[in-house]
Amino acid sequence: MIRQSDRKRSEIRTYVTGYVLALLLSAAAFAAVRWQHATPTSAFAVVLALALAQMVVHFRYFLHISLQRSARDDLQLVLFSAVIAGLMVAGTLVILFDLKARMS
Amino acid sequence: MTDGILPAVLGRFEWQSLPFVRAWEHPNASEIVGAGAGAVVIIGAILVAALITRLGKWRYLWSEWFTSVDHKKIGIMYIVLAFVMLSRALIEGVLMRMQQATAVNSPGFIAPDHFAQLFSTHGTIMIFFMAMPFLTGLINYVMPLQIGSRDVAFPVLNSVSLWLTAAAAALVMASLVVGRFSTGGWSGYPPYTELAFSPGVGTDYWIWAVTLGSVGSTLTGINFAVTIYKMRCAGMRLMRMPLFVWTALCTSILMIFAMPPLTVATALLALDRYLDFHFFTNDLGGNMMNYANLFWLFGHPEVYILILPAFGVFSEVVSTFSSKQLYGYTSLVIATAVITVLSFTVWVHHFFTMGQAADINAAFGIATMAIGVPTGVKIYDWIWTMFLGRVRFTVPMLFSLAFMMTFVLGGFTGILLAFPPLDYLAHNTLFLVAHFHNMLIPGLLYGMLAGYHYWFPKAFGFRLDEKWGRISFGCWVLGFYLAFMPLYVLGASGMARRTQAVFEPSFRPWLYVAGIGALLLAGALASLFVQLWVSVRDRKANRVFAGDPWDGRGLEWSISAPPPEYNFAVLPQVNSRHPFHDGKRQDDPYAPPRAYEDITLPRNSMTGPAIGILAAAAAFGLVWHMWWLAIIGALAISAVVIARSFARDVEHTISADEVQRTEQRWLRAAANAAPIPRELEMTSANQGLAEVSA
Amino acid sequence: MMLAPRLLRLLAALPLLALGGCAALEHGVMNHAGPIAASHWHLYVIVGVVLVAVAGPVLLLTPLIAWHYRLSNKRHAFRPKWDFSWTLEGLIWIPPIGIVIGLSVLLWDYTHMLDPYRPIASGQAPLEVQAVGLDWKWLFIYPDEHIATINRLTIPAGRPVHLRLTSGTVMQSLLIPRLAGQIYAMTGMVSQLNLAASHPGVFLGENTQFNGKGFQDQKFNVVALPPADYPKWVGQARASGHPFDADDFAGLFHKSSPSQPVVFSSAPPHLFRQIIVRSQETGS
Amino acid sequence: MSADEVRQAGLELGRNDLLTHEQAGSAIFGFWVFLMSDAVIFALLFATYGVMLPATVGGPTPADEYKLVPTLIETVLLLTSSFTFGLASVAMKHGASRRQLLGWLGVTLILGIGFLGMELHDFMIMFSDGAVPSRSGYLSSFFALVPLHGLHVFFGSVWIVVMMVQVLTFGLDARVKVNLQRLGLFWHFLDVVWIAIFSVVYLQGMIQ
Ligand code: HEA
Ligand code: HEA
Ligand code: CUA
Ligand SMILES: [Cu+2]
Repeated sequence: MIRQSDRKRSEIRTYVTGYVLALLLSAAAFAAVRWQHATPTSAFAVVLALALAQMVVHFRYFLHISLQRSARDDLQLVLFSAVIAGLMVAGTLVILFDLKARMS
Repeated sequence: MTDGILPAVLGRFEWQSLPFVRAWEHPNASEIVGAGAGAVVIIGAILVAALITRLGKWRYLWSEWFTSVDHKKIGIMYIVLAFVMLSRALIEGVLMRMQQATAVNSPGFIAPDHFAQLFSTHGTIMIFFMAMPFLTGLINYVMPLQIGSRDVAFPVLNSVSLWLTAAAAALVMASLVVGRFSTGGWSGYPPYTELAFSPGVGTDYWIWAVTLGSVGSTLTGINFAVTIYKMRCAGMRLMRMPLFVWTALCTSILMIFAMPPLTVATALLALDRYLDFHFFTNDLGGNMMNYANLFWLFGHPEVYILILPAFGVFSEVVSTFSSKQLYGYTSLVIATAVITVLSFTVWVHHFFTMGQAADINAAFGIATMAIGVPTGVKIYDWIWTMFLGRVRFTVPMLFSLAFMMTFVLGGFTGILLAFPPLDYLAHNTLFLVAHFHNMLIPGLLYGMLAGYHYWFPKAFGFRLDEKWGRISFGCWVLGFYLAFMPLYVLGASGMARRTQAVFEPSFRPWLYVAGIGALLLAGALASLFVQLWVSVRDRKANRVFAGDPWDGRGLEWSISAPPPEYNFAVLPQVNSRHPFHDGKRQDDPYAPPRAYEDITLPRNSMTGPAIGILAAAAAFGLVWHMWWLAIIGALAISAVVIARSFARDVEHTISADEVQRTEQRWLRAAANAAPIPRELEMTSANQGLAEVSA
Repeated sequence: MMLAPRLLRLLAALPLLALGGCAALEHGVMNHAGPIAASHWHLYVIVGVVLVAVAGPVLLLTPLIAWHYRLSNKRHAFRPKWDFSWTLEGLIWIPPIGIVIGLSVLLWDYTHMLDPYRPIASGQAPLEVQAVGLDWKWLFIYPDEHIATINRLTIPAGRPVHLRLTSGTVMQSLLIPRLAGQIYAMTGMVSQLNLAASHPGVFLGENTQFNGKGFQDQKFNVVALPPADYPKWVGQARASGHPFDADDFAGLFHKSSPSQPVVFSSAPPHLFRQIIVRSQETGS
Repeated sequence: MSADEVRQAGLELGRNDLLTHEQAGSAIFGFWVFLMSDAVIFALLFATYGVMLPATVGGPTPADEYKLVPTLIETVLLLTSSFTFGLASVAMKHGASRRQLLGWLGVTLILGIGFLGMELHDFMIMFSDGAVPSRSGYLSSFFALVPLHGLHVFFGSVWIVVMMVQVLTFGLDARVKVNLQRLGLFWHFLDVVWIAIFSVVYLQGMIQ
């Protein structure tokens, strides 16, 4: 049995890790734009990738979604929601940009 | 002096907002019909209120019903709401058919503006305030019983959802008495519904009614999904859930994810109208295509929200009345899940004609057709369920059979519409109207009616009259075919939907037939009312207190009819898909348990009705630009929510003694009832105890 | 059942009605009058035949099985626990999947073939027409002929027509059932539709997207003239109509339907653009 | 780990509390589902923003209006508030003193209000530039998306106040604990939405 105070410390460590990672990732994204070298498209791709990574960090360290069995329900829920939302967003963008292209 | 105050208080209300004043000033048929409808609403409300006062039932209604958080009572209230709203929408449907039948090369008796309000209210009510409450009510009543639970996961939230829906429905009713309703159809396409083209209150009524309703449905979806996920009784694994529960789960998932697009669409439209945003306006970069896209992101899953619970009902009914296990349980579950997921991938088929590339149209057309496969699987599974069974032609079973044969036709016209080129021709014509009534009436409505006949004895303790049920069934089927088959022909001849007058004499015979059909459908509804009346009158003879009138299979039949407040004295434990059916054959399901325990249930709460009333007031304020009312309403709602979070004494306990008394009364009745064979289930010999055969 | 005799009598009356009413279908795609509508109709027939074949089993099996296995027929076998068979599973999943795959191929081909933007293959260059949906009428501009009409689309039979559509008001949808499918027309945007009439005639055109009080009146005739008569008509229009002026422009945006079609003997060169810009600026 | 521990956000409920573990589990799971439904709303507003982005019709453009530094500061405020909320959760879970719990909640609240203040300030500057929602489709979509997140933060702040009052009146009874847990999910979730906002709205707008 793990002692209460150890658990507490490890939990605090989780939050600290999350916080530091989040700060680093945000800083990287802002830096990529502030000192932009790449083309706009690839700069935006970098920003999006960093955002995705940071979201994962949040889910993992702050929202406690993990691959452990006990959190499986929540994980499945989040993944399913992501699929549906992704479908809706991607569909919307594809359709509306196509329409726009065909109508000017 | 009144100059400043009155407008601030009354917003944009003026005398001409009252249909009576309008009818007085312009006494033509159309305005008089409008005033008449308004009068019916007012007089009806006054009569009901007077009757309740006379009987001294206000306190009873308030404390036993309105503030109740019991899922069974909430379910019944939902269905009563559906019934009230349906009566109005049905009359509107019949009026539209009469108008079109009389308006061939003549103006008919309903002015264009009024006709537009008719199809808009009819569609809005039928979808949001008839179909949704009906299926929500049915799930509310039945699902917790089927999974062996004492209530849903969030009983108070359940009551809030009910009252939000009721508030939204009240708003639609209010539009009959003050102001007008939208003329933009149930889909409310801008820019027509923007301020530039629809400046009046109508669109605002529509926006807020639909928004409140969709918030209510989202909350309901969350509630049901969590209930099914977390509150199943011991041993009820997912693959042991009755099919109705499966469909309820999938419908809830659809509600959770498909209602938000609607909320976004109506909210953005409201921003355009109230705060001069430019999402869907013609000018300043607005883009109405985004509205169509958002609306149908909701709209298509919505039609499966409507149909899935009906599929669940048919699964239960066909199995029970064939005295047989459901054929292909697993494939039915898979089919349901596939339909759920696919329904998020086809929304573009509602605007194939907007001009996108052939690749996109074709991809979405193919996805649409794919839904035909799991749907067909379901139909065949029901056919094979009857195969090698003993089919009893009770009213719910008749509805199921009529459904299977008629729904297929609607499904086929759906496949036709899924071909973009064919849709270019049929879109916006009566062909489409025929398609969706062909899905909604034989699918959704027959399903709900089958469920109503099937579970009514469970909810009220007596069976519905069989003879009037059959009469009504006959009218439903014949009426449907007469009313809607002609519309396929008219649509294929190019007659546009939503037309108030017709200029083609050769359409006349078809319009007549459709009119006759609509009258028959009105007759069908009337016979349902007669049936209810006759059944209540003869209820003594048709008692089924023992609780199992149809030789049922699921847990809901294992308790008394009507069930006690706490549903199950002892939470059940199951080890098969048909626990009660097997239980009856293994040992005595009417043996008392070893011991009774105290049961804790949530206490009644005013939260739901309070939020409903405040939401209705706030929405009304928004519609009429009475800002004070809107602000007070919104603040008061927050206050109620916060106050509720401070409530602590939220449960009450039923003592073991009381449970025991209630249960023993039932067990004694079951012991005294005669077990009856299936041949006699429609006679008054049926007291709710089934003769157990092999 | 008590309803039966009356039901039968009614049913007997139906075919009669249908005969009388079949005239209705002549206004639809069944009576197609151009290559596009003809392809639509062929597709209709193919899909219809396939679907009838698929509907058959359900329509037959449902009543047959229900009746044969009725409770009172005690002679048949009764196996309440029978609930699965791999053969049947295969039968209810695989053939429908096959049919849907087959139909998908058909769908893909026809959707591309009948893409409304796709020019019609023909030896002649298409006639260019710009169509503007208005409250409650249609304006047709002939940019090459420099004329315009309201509520009448005159075209030469046999020659493809290329429509560019926009709206001067809310969204509308243009449908000419006997010639082609419909396409939306929206403010600030331009959509396209290709069609052709294969023989002279008069065909109904309409807006099918509800747009207010006068919606039901927003119909017009498409007049397909013999190829030789078309230039004559253009000449006549130039000679007899009156030129499109500022008043006419303002009149386009009045909410009304003219009782008679109108012909303008000349139309400003950028009228179409002008309308697009105007609606984006004024919002209505 | 004891079996009867409620798993989400690492919270433990005492044995004699009002709610059973099953109820608490449903309460938290239900809130998750609600958040996902809310996430769909945000997703669609992002899609709308993407669609409307080119619709500046001659008015202010993203490059005109967005500023890197204020956005970065707002980001840091919000991230820090998530961290301090995490510390509040730990305090609650491990039975730290009520003062400590209230203290962390208070810090979170202040950070939240700081964020709101900065955001409002940004909006005021935009307004004074003539970048108002009625100017163009692009600005409409900006002002539907970003302030909606702000509104969520506002509700979260009110909720924090309510929970602080509840901690003072009821102590840490089961319902307070469950509600704090839900508030935590809500607060962290708003961070996730903010990540999307600063990436898709602000940073994208400032890329040259
Ligand atoms: C569930 C949905 C539903 C249902 C049941 C119906 C039922 C009917 N509908 Fe309608 N209809 C719509 C949904 C529905 N409709 C929609 C969405 C539109 C489009 C609106 C738009 O254009 O925007 C529309 C449009 C529409 C039109 C306009 C067509 C046009 O555009 O030109 C017409 C015209 O006649 C019509 C007719 C009818 C008739 C005669 C009935 C009925 O007479 C048929 C009989 C139905 C009933 C009698 C209801 C019965 C319910 C019960 C009996 C429950 C009983 C309850 C208990 C027992 C507890 N409908
Ligand atoms: C309960 C409601 C319901 C249901 C279940 C459906 C089911 C289907 N619908 Fe329908 N639909 C509506 C309600 C419904 N619809 C409404 C309300 C509208 C219009 C809204 C408005 O504009 O106002 C609409 C509009 C609509 C359109 C848009 C038309 C347009 O606006 O131009 C399309 C186009 O694809 C379509 C297609 C389909 C298809 C393919 C199915 C399929 O799910 C059908 C599947 C069933 C079968 C195919 C039959 C059984 C199957 C077999 C026996 C197996 C064998 C089959 C094959 C191998 C194919 N529907
Ligand atoms: Cu609408 Cu382009
Ligand atoms: Cu659909």
